[in-house]
Amino acid sequence: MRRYFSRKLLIYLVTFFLAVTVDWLIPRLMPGDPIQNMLSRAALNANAAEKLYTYYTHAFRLDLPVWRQYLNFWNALLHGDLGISTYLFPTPVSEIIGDAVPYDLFLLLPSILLSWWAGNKFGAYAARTKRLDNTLLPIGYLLTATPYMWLGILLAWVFGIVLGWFPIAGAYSYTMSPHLSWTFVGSVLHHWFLPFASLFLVGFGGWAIGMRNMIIYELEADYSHYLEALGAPRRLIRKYAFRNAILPQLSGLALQLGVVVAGALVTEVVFSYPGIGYLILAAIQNQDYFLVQGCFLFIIIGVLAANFLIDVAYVIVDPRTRRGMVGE
Amino acid sequence: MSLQVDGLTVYYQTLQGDVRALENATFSMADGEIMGLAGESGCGKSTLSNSLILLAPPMKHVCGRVLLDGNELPIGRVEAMNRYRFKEISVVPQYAMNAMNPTRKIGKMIEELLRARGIEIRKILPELKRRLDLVELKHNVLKMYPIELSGGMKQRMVMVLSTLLDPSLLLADEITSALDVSTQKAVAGMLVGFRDQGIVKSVIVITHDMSILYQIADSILIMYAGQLAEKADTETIIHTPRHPYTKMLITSLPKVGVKHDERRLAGIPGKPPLLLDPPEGCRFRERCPHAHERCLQVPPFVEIAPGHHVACWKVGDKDA
Amino acid sequence: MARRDRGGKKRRNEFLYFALRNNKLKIGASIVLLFLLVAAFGSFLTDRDPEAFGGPMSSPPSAEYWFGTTFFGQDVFAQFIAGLRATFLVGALGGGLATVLGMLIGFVAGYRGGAVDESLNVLTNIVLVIPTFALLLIISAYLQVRGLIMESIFIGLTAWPWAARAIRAQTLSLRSREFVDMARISGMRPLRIIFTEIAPNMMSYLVMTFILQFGGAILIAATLDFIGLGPTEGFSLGIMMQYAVLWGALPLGLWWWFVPPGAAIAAIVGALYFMNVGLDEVFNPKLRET
Amino acid sequence: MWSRSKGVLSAIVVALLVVGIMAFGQVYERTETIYVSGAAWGPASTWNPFQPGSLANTTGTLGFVYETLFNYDPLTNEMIPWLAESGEWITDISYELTLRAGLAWSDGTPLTAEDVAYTMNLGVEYDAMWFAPMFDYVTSVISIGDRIVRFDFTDAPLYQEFDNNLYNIPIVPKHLWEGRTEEEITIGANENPIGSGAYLYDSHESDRNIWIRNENWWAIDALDLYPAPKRIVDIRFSSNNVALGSVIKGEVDLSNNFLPGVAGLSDQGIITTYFEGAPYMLSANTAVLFLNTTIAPMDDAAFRRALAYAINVDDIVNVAYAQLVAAASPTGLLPSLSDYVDDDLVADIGWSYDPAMAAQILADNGYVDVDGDGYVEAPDGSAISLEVTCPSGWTDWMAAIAVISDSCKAAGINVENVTPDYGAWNTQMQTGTFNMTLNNWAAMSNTPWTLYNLLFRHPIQTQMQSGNFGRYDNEALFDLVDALAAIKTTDIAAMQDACSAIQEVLLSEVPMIPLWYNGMWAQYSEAVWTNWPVDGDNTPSRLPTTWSGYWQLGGLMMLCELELVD
Repeated sequence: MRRYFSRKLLIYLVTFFLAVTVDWLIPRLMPGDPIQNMLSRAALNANAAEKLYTYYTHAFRLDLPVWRQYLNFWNALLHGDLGISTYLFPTPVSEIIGDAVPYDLFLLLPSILLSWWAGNKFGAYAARTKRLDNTLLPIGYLLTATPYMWLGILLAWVFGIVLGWFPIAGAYSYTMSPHLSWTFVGSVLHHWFLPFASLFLVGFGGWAIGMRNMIIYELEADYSHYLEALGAPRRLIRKYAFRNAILPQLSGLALQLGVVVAGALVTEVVFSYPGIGYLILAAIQNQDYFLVQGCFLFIIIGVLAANFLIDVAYVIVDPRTRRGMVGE
Repeated sequence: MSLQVDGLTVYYQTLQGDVRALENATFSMADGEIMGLAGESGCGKSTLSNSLILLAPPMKHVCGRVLLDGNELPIGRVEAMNRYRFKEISVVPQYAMNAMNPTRKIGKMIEELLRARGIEIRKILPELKRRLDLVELKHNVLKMYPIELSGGMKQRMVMVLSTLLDPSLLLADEITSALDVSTQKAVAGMLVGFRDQGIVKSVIVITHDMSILYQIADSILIMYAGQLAEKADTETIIHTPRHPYTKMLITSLPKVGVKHDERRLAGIPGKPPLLLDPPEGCRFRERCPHAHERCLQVPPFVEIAPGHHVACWKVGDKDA
Repeated sequence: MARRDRGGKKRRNEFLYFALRNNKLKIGASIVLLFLLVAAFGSFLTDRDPEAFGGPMSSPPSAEYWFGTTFFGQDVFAQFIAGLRATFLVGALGGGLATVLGMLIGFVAGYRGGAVDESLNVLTNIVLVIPTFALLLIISAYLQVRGLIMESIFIGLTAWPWAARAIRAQTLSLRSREFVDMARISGMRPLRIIFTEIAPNMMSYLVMTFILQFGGAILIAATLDFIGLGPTEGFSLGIMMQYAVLWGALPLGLWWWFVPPGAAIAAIVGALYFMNVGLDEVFNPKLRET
Repeated sequence: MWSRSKGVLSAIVVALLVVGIMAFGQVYERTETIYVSGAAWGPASTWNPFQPGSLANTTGTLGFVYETLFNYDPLTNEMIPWLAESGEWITDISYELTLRAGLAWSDGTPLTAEDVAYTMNLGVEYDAMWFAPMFDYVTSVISIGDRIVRFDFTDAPLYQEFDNNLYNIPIVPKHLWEGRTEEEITIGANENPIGSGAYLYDSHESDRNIWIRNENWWAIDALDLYPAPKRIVDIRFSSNNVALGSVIKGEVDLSNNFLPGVAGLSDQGIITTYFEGAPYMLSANTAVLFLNTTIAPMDDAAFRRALAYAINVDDIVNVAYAQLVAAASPTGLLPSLSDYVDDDLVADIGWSYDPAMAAQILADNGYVDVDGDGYVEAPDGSAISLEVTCPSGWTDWMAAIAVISDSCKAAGINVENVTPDYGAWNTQMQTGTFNMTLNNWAAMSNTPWTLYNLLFRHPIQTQMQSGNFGRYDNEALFDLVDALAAIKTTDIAAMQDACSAIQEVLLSEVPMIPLWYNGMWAQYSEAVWTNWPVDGDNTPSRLPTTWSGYWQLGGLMMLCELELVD
């Protein structure tokens, strides 16, 4: 078990280190000069621009030798300082991300967990129960195969525009400012629903299918047959099968995180939902590499953290990892 | 009569059509009898044992009945059979190595299984421990997960579990094939022990390994291509077999202990017919040196001497 | 060896036998094939240039314009075909590359074991946990003129890990089989063993891996294209959706502009996955419907 | 354990949500609120009125909070005294300006000549001020008493630029800015800005800015102006979709987004636009095709002229923009400056779409298709293959350069349309590594000088940051532009002559090609507010826009003239 964790941790640390380094390189590799672009927006006279340029290079700590910049980056990073955004100058990147994160959690956590939970339950239920299975399979596969944004667009079009049941932009109505009241919370949920739904549905399909296939494998496993031979009721056999099928699904969850993040990203774009995804796109379109940096870093950290949580969960449910026999 | 099988016929349903894996099997076992069930792979021995305890699709019960201690088993009806499984008839499966749920502590699994069968673990725990001692397993295995046990330990654990409710008939399917010779002997010995202590009334030992049977079996039933060939007490089968196939089988036997699983019997030319659509009559016909036109009909499984049944026209002739 | 060959042939026949009787496989394959044909021979159905203006603007599907026209009067069907081509290209290239990488790394890791395995494993796990899409975003943003090939390559470069993982596991199990030992004893070179002994025995597996990677690549590409980080030239189904949204197809109700591309992607990828279950059942009797 | 971990996580979510919610807040009264969109392209980040660059995202900092000495009405082309009551040239090199009486900052402090002088002198102190160059010819700005400000000049004032600055330099309160450091003043965020204007900063979210009416605004009494909406919610929509949808539903009252398809909606009366028919929108700025004159064959005036004839502007107008824009005068000047267009010159040597003419010119100048690939080669026989660019994702321009490429090819000139990312495009433009590219950076102005200063920005440098990207080098012309800059804005005749001189070069040499006027995109919903600016007699005619830097060009007046639908 210790070996299991130390191994995982090592990988996460190495990953983090590499990610951060790549991340640091980004704005320096980017062609064109972020500050130049920033200034050029305001058609300024040459010497004003020149003067501003010096301010900015200083503000962005670009006036140091490269190795120093790298060290500073780490140092700043460990102090939670991600630098300053160019496109939202002079707002600190960390502040911008801080504003966006709650929306992401609010969107991602429910959709990931619920789709996982519901998908598994339903998949297990459908497995080997012919009629359900025959309907679940095609629908499930169609759902997983659906591009997130397309489902989003469809939902937005049907429920947002044709039927007009749901708003298709923003995190809460433009007609109010945030405050604790049922109207406001209602509005938040109202705006949250469609993006949530499109994330949920795609995920649900995948998990249901996955679980369905897993269960079938497990039901054909020797231990299932033995139980049958000893006259154990179907219920018990399925219970065991489910418990064992959950494991691969759990590690599957870890592997899927990246995909879900991508999904959330475009979904947020479709519904102008002010999360990281929406932000990183704006950052890219505005050549705000410092903001891109921050977002990427945040995503990395988020995904790594989630992975770790899942590992812990895995250890809790799978005895083999605990008894030191690691099935990598 | 502990077990009585007559006219049992079981097919496998495949997309190509029915595979006639067990045709009109009729035999019986005495109380306390350990019967060996031998034959090349694909001869239907597993089909026979499976159909006694778990006759599930793609297997199909065509006809024939099975009586255990006088009352008929609803072998065709998967659910109905549950009443008898484990309590009346039980199995030590070929795959004993991974017969236990990897993610449950063994004790817990047993508990849940028993509760499902309406038995409280508390009542049976002392007995369970006694049995563990019997097979020289420490009690703490109940607190372990299967992967923490060695192959032999798992094997024994499964034997204990399968026989926990003192079934009348135990099916031991290739229990030794996965083990090294010394463990084989031990396990085989335990089977006899179980019988002697009346834990199980009678046992069917399915194996390729005649040497094991020679050690522990009271009688041996030889099958060929889905049909019963010969059944008699061990001595007779080994020394004075009557069925041409049995003879060849015995003579071609390699040295004791060597198992020849997939390998075809070197001594016998040709190979068993495909059971998808087997030839009419005696299925050994093509390989039989004494074959003649009569063999175009299925030879009956006649008792030519007390407790000695053979399915061969030639043998029948002699006495006729 | 001789025995294995017989086994091999038998397996092949059996494969055909069940393949031809497996509905999932048949349905999935025919859907994919249908779209493939449209992509390949679509140009015979319309000679319009997907970029060309001049048609009636924002007109719904008609005999003249099967899928209607865009806001500028471009032929949606023409764009659809162009997009379909791009989609299959990305799938084949990206998915192919990912599978090949996965195979190489998986085989080597699984066959060599030891330090090689360890290090490759670490590498795999790293790429596995990195949210590759975010990475793709940044790379794409960095390349300021992007092409389809480029896109496919990057997708391939980031999508291989789980394939590598699976294949490694398979290789591990095969590596101890007697015929591999025989080959090893007979002094065959590792690479030859991998490709003559191991690979053929997990063909089914490789095929399925490729199919999944194919579908995956298509989805990733569509996502990238949709947010405007796809090819800076030419068309793809993702780009169609992007334009549709940018040009207000939703409020203007030009559904024929954004429905077909997404539907096509969903259908193709779904069909691929469906095929996969079919194949799985064919290769693995346990799973066949009984 | 699932439920457990789920519980924990959802707890976190809720916690974060609550934190994200401020304790105070409210639902806005619809009849007190106007919803506008189309100005902001990103979340608000700075309220520093001296940062033209980022200001776009907080439209209103300039015009709402901070005010200028004059306003300017492009539709009538007149300077409107604002903070200033009047301003006059005492001598040719001395300008005296009188502030209105009773001006005050929103914190109650009176607004005096002190503040104006202070603000102006920031340009002397800090080169980073965008208006610093003014002090090349302004020698001093001093306040005389509370209401008089005097500007003294060198012997060569640039009157045009000066006037332009008069309605662009925001006046800031000395008492609040004095203590600030150079960086705070030049690039600081200046949160919670205090100004003198009609609206106060209320709050902002990543996708909206909210302004609240200043009930003590000096102009309420002084000019009898009272903006109708109590609250302005300025929304940033991520995509045209949402903006268009919201206007149609009447959730947004005024959208200044570029919304394709508006023409149809306007005809159906679903939304209102300034003009009832094409081009529906007022013209805001000129989209100019810059030609890189440093590379062959675009160093040849004849070839450039051929291009001018070859490009099918009508298609750009009708297809790419679906009639939302108007073709530009070859002089590039907006309709609001039509007084300065030399019509005879245009009739004489101007151009318009005419493929035959293009072919003619090409042929006459030795551009013929030698190798029969359908495209002409240069006189020296070398193949011609050019690229026309615009930033990827700028959809209307992407459509436009597609048309340009098409029509050039039709005329036998091999031009491909390419769309690099903004960064690459911008770098290419400033470093002169492009072939042809679109640009429209000259804002609406009181003087033709603004446009010509962009088109013929000089001297030619390695980095051309704000104009003459094609590096067209012509000293004579540059002198003409400088001459124009030095003419008093009151001397119309002189300005016209100067313009004619410039236009003569522009039209004969074709250094770049003005193609069309980007519209002042504006579509209104009459659901809640009405009396919007529309074309016609005795209708309010103002610039119907919320764009940053346009409030003092009429946007604010529009707000004052709005009425509630009853």
